Amino acid sequence: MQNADAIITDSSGEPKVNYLTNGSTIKSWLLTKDHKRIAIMYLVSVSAFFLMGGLYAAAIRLELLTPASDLMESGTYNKAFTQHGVLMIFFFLIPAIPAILGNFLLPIMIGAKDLALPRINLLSLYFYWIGGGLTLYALLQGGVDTGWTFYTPYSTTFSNTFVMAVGLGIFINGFSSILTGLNFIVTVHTMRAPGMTWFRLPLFVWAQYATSLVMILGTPVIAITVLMLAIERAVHIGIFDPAIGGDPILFQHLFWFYSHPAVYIMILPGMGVISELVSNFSRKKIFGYEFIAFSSIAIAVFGFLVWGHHMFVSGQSIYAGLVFSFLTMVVAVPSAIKMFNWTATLYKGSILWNTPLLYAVGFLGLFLIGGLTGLFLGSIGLTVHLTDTYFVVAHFHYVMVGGQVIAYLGGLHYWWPKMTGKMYSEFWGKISAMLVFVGFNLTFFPQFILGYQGMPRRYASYPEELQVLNIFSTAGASVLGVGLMMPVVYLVHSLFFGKPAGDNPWMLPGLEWRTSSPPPTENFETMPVVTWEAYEFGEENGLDTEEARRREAVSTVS
Amino acid sequence: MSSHASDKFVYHEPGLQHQFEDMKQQEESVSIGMWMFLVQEIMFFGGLFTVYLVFRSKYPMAFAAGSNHLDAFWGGLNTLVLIVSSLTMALTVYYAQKGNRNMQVVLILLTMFFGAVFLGVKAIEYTSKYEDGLVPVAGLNKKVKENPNAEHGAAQAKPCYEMGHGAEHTYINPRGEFQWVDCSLVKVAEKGGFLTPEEKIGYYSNGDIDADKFRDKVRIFYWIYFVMTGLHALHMIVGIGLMTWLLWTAWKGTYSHDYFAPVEMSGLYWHFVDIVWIFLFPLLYLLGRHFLH
Amino acid sequence: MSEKHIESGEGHIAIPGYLGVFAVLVVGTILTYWAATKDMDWIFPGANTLVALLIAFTKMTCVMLFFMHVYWSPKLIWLSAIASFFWLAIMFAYTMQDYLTRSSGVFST
Amino acid sequence: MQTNSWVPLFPDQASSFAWQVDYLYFYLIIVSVAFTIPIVVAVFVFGIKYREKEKFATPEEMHGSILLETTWSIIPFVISMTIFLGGAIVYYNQYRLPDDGMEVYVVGKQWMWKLQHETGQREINELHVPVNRKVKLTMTTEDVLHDFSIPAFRTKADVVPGRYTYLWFEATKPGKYHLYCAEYCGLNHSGMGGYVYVMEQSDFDNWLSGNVSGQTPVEQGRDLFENKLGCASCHAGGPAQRGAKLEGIFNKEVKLVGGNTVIANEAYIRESILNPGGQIVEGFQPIMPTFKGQVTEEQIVSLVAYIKSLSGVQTGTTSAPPAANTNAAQPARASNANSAEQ
Repeated sequence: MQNADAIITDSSGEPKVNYLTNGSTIKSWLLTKDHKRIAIMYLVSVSAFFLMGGLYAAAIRLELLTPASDLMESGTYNKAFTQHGVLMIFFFLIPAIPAILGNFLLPIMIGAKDLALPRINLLSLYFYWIGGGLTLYALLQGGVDTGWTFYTPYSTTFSNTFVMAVGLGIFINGFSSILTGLNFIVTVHTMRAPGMTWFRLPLFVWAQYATSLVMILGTPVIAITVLMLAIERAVHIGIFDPAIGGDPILFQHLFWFYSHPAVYIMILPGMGVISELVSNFSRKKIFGYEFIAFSSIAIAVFGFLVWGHHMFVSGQSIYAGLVFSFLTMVVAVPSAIKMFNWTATLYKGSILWNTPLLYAVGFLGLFLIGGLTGLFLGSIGLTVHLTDTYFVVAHFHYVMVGGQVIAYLGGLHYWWPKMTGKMYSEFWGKISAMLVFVGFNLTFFPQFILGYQGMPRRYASYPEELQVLNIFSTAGASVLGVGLMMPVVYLVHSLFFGKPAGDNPWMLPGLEWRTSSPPPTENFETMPVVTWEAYEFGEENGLDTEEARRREAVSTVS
Repeated sequence: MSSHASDKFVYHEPGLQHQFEDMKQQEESVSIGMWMFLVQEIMFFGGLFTVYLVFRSKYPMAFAAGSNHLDAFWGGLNTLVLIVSSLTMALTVYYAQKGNRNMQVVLILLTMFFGAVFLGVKAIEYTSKYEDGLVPVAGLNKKVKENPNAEHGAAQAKPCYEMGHGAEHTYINPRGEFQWVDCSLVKVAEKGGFLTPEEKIGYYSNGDIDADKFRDKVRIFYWIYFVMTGLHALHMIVGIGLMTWLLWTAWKGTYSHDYFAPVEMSGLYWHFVDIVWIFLFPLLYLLGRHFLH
Repeated sequence: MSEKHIESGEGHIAIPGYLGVFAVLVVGTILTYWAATKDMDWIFPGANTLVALLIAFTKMTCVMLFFMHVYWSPKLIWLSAIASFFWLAIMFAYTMQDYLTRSSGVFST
Repeated sequence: MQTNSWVPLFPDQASSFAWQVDYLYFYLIIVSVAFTIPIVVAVFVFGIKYREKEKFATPEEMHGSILLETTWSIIPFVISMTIFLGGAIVYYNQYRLPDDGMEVYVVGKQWMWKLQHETGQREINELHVPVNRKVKLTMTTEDVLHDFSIPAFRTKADVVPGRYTYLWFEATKPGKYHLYCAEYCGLNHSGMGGYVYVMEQSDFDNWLSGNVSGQTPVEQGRDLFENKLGCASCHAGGPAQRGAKLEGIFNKEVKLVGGNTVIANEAYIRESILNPGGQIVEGFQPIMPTFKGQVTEEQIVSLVAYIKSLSGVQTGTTSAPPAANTNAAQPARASNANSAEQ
């Protein structure tokens, strides 16, 4: 039974067998059922896709430095932004936090030995690889130019690019996402350690649970939709082609039925990470635990009711437009609650300004702007003007990059010591966090103004009078690029040269900090019994802060 | 889960996987996992049902015409076959709980048999669609090069609303294209005054029924028919695969009162496939039947 | 766990119960076919479809409750069964509300 | 006219409901600032005031406050409802089509806008409208989705194949405004656009009656080729070229698909404009749309003259430089070479 004195484990003993050292053959990785190894394999593959998507982003920004389409001709540009979107959304944003951090931490956080269905978990990784491989194959063959939305009838009839291969890649990758969601739901229901009640779950777990609901209920619809798209492209029956009786609007409905909730797949896990960071680095219980937990579920449910706001200008009736606009406004409320609660959590805390918290504070600022500009786009009178302009581009980058990517980076730094047993460089971490924040704002804030000017998105060339803002944007993108590359360097560096992190470097109460770093294959040596609420600090909950302070003093002196 | 005494030595029960503490937890996990999978399946088919809904509301007459040509006898028979197989499946679970090996084996064999009958009937239906030129993909229909019954140019001679659909193969179809000449239902609907404006746009050109335009809409119905029943048949095939595995394990006497989760889970899957068909049958086979009277 | 555990075997209906459900399903199938051949459009357009769907829903409920043992299952299973249909309903309803209002309203004048 | 400030912040306000959209925008900016500043200030004040003073301290616990949290659930809800209402009102004004509008028909195709006035006047990638008059657009497309967007009028609408969509505006300020295609439509999406010319009524009448511009045929032809008909988007050379190269072909032999050759004389050029599918040059796809009914015979004459000039053949007295790549924006003119069809 886990108890207080087991928390600070003896660091002088010889290295214990952990999940990384438990078998080193290729087979022991490829056929592993260990959620932590699967998470590490996800980490490597997802990072590779992120890098590729980032290169496309760099190409896009360079092209937009000048009004004419001179760096790339428009066909190449169209492929660049499409592939940027496809890679980033389906192969980075959706799996990033759930499949890497969630996979690694969710079982540990609830005190389980593994996910409930480890073989399904491995299967989902293979689906991800197959789907990703198929997409990469299409990209190498010549790419795809439909935009990540695959709007018909352009994608079914008019495009001469590899729509089918990419569509099938997304179809298969969809099952990766579904199986991960399924696994998380089952795990949260059945695998909680004794004493780990629903309202003792870390908020990260709540967020993952809400995300999983969306994955289960939404992803199958996109799967069948891209399957129909592929069939339509192969044999051309005409379900999406109006020339022979089909309906392009139908595709948009099916597509957005998934893809709007998918936006919440891309932000809810980030919110979960931020809840962890804000609470843990203020060393204080989060303000209004229940409100935050339920607002995650509320966002997941309401997220399914608002997809029509992507189709405001598609000839929708005023009735449908107003209904969707109204519901969109309602979704804003749970996000606002989270925002206020995070801020209130900082009040009277003991705030440790380290890299993860810098990212978390960056998230608060960027997500605030991203969320508020969502109101601009939900307000139907205004959005007629803003639809399909750079305002939209800026808005969703503020949410996706400013939200999910920053939260992901914050989470990665936060749990890096746990995952690898090594401490990253705090100095370089802070520098990169600040570079990302500054570079990001410089990149995307000008795009709000560009959008209100009316600059349409997906344009390879644009009117000359808009160049100044685009130059700002490209300049910012290069800063952002540097900021995002730095963690790759110093995190990898820390693997070999970083100092050992210890089991609980920050003296935090979560279950993941009560096992060794890196954790053993079955996560805990004995089954933990939870007797404390989430985010409860203090010695009565097994945090021997006196001892930790003594150690800290010794290590700083020596 | 709070009931587990974690410091107790856990003996290894048969079929217990390493991540679980006991069988109860494992069964619970597997059961919830299966249900989540079914939820996922429902949404997966749901996308197709949405397509069905939208097009049926746009082109009800084309759907009715296409549906009337499906063979409701075979469809109905298949419904009954699936219901019987559902019963045998339910009984399999019942006897697995009782640990009765022989009854399990017999009932699984029966379930597989009825599943196979279902697929056989499906094959008969698909073949007749192939021969009638109703596969919505050009080139995948029977190529009718010469037809003794065909009056050459018959399709041009009579307006389409006086034709019955080519039961006597009164057409020549050398490239195996989708064939549809009968639009009599549109005439009926026109006379009855319940043709929607959208349908009129869909079926008419120059103020009169256009056989080609109508054919495109019927083809959409047949697309939906083939994709939905095809996906359903695919699920049946997977189900029969599951049954084969189940048969093998049941033969070995794996299942007892304490451990029957695999039987129960396969049963859930089988019943789900049955439920999909319960909806497909009226929606595809029967939707226009009442116009015939 | 807060949910009650799935009962193993004993709580379920016995063979006569299964046969009873089976009988309902067979009758339902025949009824569907019979109802489809009767023109009910005089009640209101689409009455046939409504009747067919009502019968199908009844059959589905029987299969789910008894063959799939939902009746004896924990609340979570009930919830997931209901939720999936609720989500389907969302998809149908919101798609159709767009389609049904699209061509009418202010624009049709 | 576009504002000429160094960093343009707002597009021109040139339609009757542009100010409503702008006011809504300002309102939302105020709301955003009102939310952002307190939160940012709070985060920084808390961050500095309560920064870690003692390692691993355990601050006093705080569980949350139902009253506070309910308050900050209700306030955003109320504010979001005001935003919704504001948006609804603005949208309602935009959405209701006028009964007395001047009708213009719009057909989108890859990658040009074809417009036709009630009077029969046709235009490509340009729209001339009178000031202070309601204009109602009835739109559809021949191929994929497009979106007819005029930022200065704060309005746009998708153009959906197989359906008609509608748009209306009332321009309030004479000038020349950008017209974009805002829904991604393939290769030359960013080239699919042009200008809306808002003119005084008298100028508009003048334009409608089709004043001759006084240009030479080659100049007219180049104008048509580069701007009005959008030929240059496919035929202007460069790596993006999808249509046959036209420089230097005049009176030369051209190899056609199928192996035949033909002399590229006037008749062939005319035939290729009106019936492009008939004689396709080897190595190209039959993607060129027909211009039958969209160009008048006069315009064809001008086009042929221009294409001849690309091969150095002089027509008449003009000497047009064969500069196919000059993309100088057209000066705003109240009249052009587009003669009225009678």
